[in-house]
Amino acid sequence: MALYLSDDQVMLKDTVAPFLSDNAPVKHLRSLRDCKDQAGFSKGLWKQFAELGFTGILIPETNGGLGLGHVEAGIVLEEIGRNLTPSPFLTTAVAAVEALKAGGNALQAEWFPKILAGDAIVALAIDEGAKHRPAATAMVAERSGNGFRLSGKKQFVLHGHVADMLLVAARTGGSAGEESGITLFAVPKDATGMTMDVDRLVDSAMSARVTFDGVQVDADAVVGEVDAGWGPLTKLLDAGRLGASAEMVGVGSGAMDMTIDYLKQRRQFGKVIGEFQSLQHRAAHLYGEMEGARSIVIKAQHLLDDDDPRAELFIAAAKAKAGKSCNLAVREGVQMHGGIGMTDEYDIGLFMKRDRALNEFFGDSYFHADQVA
Amino acid sequence: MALYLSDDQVMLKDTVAPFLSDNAPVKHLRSLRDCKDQAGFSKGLWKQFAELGFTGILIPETNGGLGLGHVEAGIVLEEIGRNLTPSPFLTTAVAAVEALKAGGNALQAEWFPKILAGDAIVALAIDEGAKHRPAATAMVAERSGNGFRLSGKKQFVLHGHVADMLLVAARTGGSAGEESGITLFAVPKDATGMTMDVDRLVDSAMSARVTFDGVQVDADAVVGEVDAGWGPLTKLLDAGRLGASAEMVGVGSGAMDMTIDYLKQRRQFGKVIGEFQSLQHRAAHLYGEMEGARSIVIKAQHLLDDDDPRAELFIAAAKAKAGKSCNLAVREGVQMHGGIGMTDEYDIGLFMKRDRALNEFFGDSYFHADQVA
Amino acid sequence: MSDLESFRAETRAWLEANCPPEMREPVRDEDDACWGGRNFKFKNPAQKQWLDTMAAKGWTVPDWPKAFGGGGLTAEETKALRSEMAKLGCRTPLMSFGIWMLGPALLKFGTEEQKLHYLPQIARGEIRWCQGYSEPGSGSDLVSLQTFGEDKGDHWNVNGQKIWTSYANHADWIFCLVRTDKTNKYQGISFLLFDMTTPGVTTKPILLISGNSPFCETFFDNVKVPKHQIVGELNRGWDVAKYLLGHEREMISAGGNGDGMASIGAAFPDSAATEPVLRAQMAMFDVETIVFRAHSERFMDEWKSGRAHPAYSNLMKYVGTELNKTRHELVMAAGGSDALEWESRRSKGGARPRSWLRTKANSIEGGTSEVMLNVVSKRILDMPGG
Amino acid sequence: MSDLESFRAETRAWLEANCPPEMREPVRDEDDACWGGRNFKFKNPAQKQWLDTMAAKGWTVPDWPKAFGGGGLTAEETKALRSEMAKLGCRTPLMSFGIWMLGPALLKFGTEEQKLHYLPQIARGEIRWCQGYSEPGSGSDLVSLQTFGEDKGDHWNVNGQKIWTSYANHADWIFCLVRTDKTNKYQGISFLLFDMTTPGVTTKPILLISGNSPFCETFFDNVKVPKHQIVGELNRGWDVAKYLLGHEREMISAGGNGDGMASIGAAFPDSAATEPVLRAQMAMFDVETIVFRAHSERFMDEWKSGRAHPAYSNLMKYVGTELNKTRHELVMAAGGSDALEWESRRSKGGARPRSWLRTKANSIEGGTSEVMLNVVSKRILDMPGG
Repeated sequence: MALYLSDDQVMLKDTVAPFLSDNAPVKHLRSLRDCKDQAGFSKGLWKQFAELGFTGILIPETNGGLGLGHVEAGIVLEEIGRNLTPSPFLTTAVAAVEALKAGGNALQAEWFPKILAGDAIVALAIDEGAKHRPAATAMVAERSGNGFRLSGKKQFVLHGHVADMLLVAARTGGSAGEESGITLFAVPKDATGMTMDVDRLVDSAMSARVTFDGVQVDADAVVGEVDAGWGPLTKLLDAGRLGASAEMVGVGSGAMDMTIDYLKQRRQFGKVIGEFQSLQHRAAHLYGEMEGARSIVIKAQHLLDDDDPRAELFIAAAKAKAGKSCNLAVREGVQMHGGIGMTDEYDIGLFMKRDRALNEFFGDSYFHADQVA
Repeated sequence: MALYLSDDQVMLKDTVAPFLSDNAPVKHLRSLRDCKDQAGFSKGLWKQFAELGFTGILIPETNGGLGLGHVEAGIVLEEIGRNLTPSPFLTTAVAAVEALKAGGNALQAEWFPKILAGDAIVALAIDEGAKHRPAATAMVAERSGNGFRLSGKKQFVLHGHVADMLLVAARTGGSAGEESGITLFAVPKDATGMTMDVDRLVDSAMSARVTFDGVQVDADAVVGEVDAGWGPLTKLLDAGRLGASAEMVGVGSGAMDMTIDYLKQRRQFGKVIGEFQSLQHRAAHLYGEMEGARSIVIKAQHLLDDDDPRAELFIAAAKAKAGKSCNLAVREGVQMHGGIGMTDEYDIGLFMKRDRALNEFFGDSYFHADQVA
Repeated sequence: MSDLESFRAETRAWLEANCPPEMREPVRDEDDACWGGRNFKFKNPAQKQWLDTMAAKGWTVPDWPKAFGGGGLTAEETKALRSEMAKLGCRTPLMSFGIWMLGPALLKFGTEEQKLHYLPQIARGEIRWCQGYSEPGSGSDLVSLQTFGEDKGDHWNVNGQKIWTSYANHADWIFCLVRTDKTNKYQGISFLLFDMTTPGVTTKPILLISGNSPFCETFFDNVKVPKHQIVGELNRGWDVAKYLLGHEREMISAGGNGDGMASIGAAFPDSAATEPVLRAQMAMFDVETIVFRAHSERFMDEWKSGRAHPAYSNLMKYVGTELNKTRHELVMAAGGSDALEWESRRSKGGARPRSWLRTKANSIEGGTSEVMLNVVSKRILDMPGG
Repeated sequence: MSDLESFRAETRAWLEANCPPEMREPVRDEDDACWGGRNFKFKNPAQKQWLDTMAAKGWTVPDWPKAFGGGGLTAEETKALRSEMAKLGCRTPLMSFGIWMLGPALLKFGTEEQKLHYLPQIARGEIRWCQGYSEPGSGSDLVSLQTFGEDKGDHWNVNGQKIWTSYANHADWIFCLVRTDKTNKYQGISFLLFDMTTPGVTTKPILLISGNSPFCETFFDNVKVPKHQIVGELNRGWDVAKYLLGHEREMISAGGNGDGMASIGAAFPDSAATEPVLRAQMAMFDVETIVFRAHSERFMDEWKSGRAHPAYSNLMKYVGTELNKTRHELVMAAGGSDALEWESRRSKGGARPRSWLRTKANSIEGGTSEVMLNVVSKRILDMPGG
């Protein structure tokens, strides 16, 4: 399949782009931040996402969803990125949905309708340290009665404090560093023994550190099979990493476009600064880096949609490259804006903050380069 | 001590620089190469080095040398680099002399006079694989009679085929990867069982792969103590690495100066190409990189001369930085020269070739960054 | 089975039957390839047989019209042919600036008569062409060229000097930019064709830092070029050249083959295992390799469907050539002192360092990286000014 | 024992006896430091005591002449004092744009009367100064500034707007570039001093991306500035400003303290151990850190002995600020998701990300990296043109 959007996909983009730029542009983020909103995103907007069908993009048609793929999810995410829209779309409608697709019918029957309706937020409790290392999962899930008792700590749980369910990776066997022995659990928000330490992050999203103190869950909370959680976890991570990459294409493109516009307007030394060749070359180089990111992301989306065995390699390359390119875009963006780029009043700094969080989410460029090698 | 040349050092530079630019400029390298000279350097020039006292710079005054330090050795090496002069100065008068200073009186009495007189070339047989990893020395020296029998292979032995003596690292104890158990040997050229496979390298220097097939040496061939060769070997490597760094400062500066001159002359699009801001910024950045290299090299020279415990760290930083900066200088040099930079007729390509060899000699930038971390 | 699938199956069977085993071995270097031309010395009978067999089917230029010696294949069929050839390891039967550069120019700007005359000679590998663009004073600023053709009624009298003429010493004919009007910079250049044996043409190979001489200086001393040997209109040769430069960049940018895409670390496991910082650099480069492959694929898909920006090939040329230079820097580092050897048999005569040095020209020939960035900035990003 | 050695020993003893323990703890951030001035609120009695004790010895400005409130120390003694303070961890008693910027300008360009009036106030931390240079339309192109002082006989009537005035909302006085001749671009600017409480002066803090507001917009609406409050000659303020910019860059480039030089990998052992590619990046950065320390030392040695190129501080400013930005990018990566927290107590209110964002201004304030590269290219490398 050719590496550009099909006519149907262009139509979707033509729906998503104006919807987000009208309803959730950067000033939407600002207003949530400035009123110290405690959810970290707009639940009303999330409901609109559901009404427009966005939350069901990856849910199979047999479950009432649109049964579309990662190219389509990526279209939404790129526009989320471009507008810096705070949204649980990536965790809930992309990563969690893919994990649940690899889970059992009961979990799907419980959660897909809620996600479709915009009535559920799902958070991901994977990381246990400052850096993303899912295979190093050490959190313990010991058998207890009909189910399991979970004990341990998770961090960087985005939207955790408002989530209706948490997908939690824990160890039922093996030892830290091994892929086997991990089990993925769907833990409802009202499970007892779970405490949350919530903070606003640099990009104004809300994130929780979650302590599990003997949290009891039933056996039917297991996503997929016991000890074989690496399967659904991989689905979750593939979708999450690629989705974050698509969002970074949006963040980086937004920052780049804004910066190039600025270069065409700002005058110093008697001319528009975009006439300076060194800035022209840096802008052209940046464009090339962003185009590379865009290319690997759509290629990886096609491979993942085709269930191609190369998908994992290409997703790692996509996350590494999108992270690197988007980071360059925001750094060049702030520098080329000069002094005003440092002010809160201008948007470019907000792009830099979002880039940092997205680069870190699901593993940074260094982590993914290491996977590729 | 201030990080610039003292008056005496300036005087030395004022002797060395015109001597080399008159007697061994780049065309000297060309003529040796084009007549397929098999030594790889001019023995006459080496004799002149001795007459001018250069070969005795690091030899103590009590041994008839000048008893100077690494700043002075570096002055000679920088000019060697700037002129791309083929010379055994670095291996013989710098690295070997420092190893011998840590050896016994007998070896010093044998070799210092010959080095002073320009009558001896010393080669270094350290590397056993394609990459420099001295601690990984696996070559075996087993006790035999009054001495040792050496068996194994060495490569990247510069000037090995015309050397009067080889300094050879071999293992009398411990195992590959350990610093202890290595012994450094001074093996004379006529030792039996030594075969050489000689090739010209990319920079036109001649280098040997040496096979030791039970080469018998006496006990007095040991430099320093048995099993404790890491000591003199470290002296050798410190001096060699820092000397190669100083030479790269010369290579990089020569390439940079030549390139900046070219930018001021070449016209395209109706102006001198040095007027293009992107080239100006790249040239200024390069200048900064070369200045950084120059700074860390002189700092490390001072520390080594002062026997400061930080010397090893700073030498690693110097080799890493000089390698990186010099490499940038030759890459930018060829690119900014455009098409003619690709021709053998212009000198810039010869600087690129020498840079490659020097970067690899005594460990590349990556190796040394790893040491610093 | 669709038409394309049957075509693919038939092609595979035909290739298996007709491609000699020697022509399924990788090409070692440019000298090992088949370049054709009047004076070409085939390396072995298989090389000649493969050229003739393929030329007879029109498959040296599969997508050219049959009337001009081509195979008349559709874009999809051509792609299928190439992919089947790649799978079997079949060599390209003919390397040729005639195919890559002059052919496309003639197909777009040539007269019917010129097409019928020149194109079949190219397709059969009978005439080897070289390109006369750059001059010593006109590199990136090509349009300042000075080689002059004086109007002598039925011919031009050409005087001047070209540089970087690839294999001019082996070429039979040259396509050449010649100034035919000194008063008009852009619209004063014509695109002329002439025989390299014409009196007054001399060539002098340029020795490169790699030790090879793929390029020449070429001198024209009162060279007579008949008036019908012009492509396009008089004084509009710059249009032809611009078209070809775009075509060339497109070709270069599409040129990433599977071989160049392998992980460097995988190729040098010892260095990767013992040098953690070098391994990390290789890892980050491997990412770029995979990205560039995807980028090229996307570009070709967009280009073929008319979606790509007309100047996009300049970006691909920039990215691809810079990447290739970096690749070879890392290969040299991973190769360590083994990769410094210049003449030994072990090193195949210094194949690795010579290839490394060769890549340094990538970002100069066919438009420097600096010119590419200028073009991307002005034409794609619409940046202002000079 | 040499004179310098005895001075060093006496100084150490004096510091040990006189520097309060609270003043030997590291300064947490700019708000934790002592800035002095009319309205300054000391964080604790020790801070005031330390300022007063040091000021009494003239050691807030050890190398200024005693007549102007300084310590009258030689360059070597000043260096010895600083190094003894560093060894004991003594805080700088007074942070001050008066000391760093106005002072050097007055010492070079001020009248004797001005020196006697203003310098002791600065040395004692009585008056806090701010700098009025940049304007919204005049950043890198500073000389295009528009703030105008109309000649009214005994005073100028100043109108206009400044931006990036550091802590203008806390400052008592401002040194300010004001256009006094609209017909001459370079020689039409004067360097004026005035009280921030003068009617017509208003300030508005600028909220930065770090969440802090160290800078203001500052507005002048018919501000009366007496004629004697000018430094240097009328219309020659650009000379003063240029001198100060050079001085500022020298200061910035000499500013690498020991703390900023630590290995990043050593500070984040977990990330270094588990992330090989990140560790490699940190390793290569650690090399640059050591190099920059040596580079700064060499620059200062050359500068003090008159060997450095007069424009060299521009290079140091470029290299040092770019390096610091890279350092903080790596610190953020090494810190992982811990370093994303913006408000929590655990993160000290997001100290790490806020510091990271703050560094982004390093390569903009005091001359952008682009301007530094222009200057290095033109003045040191003698490159031609515009």
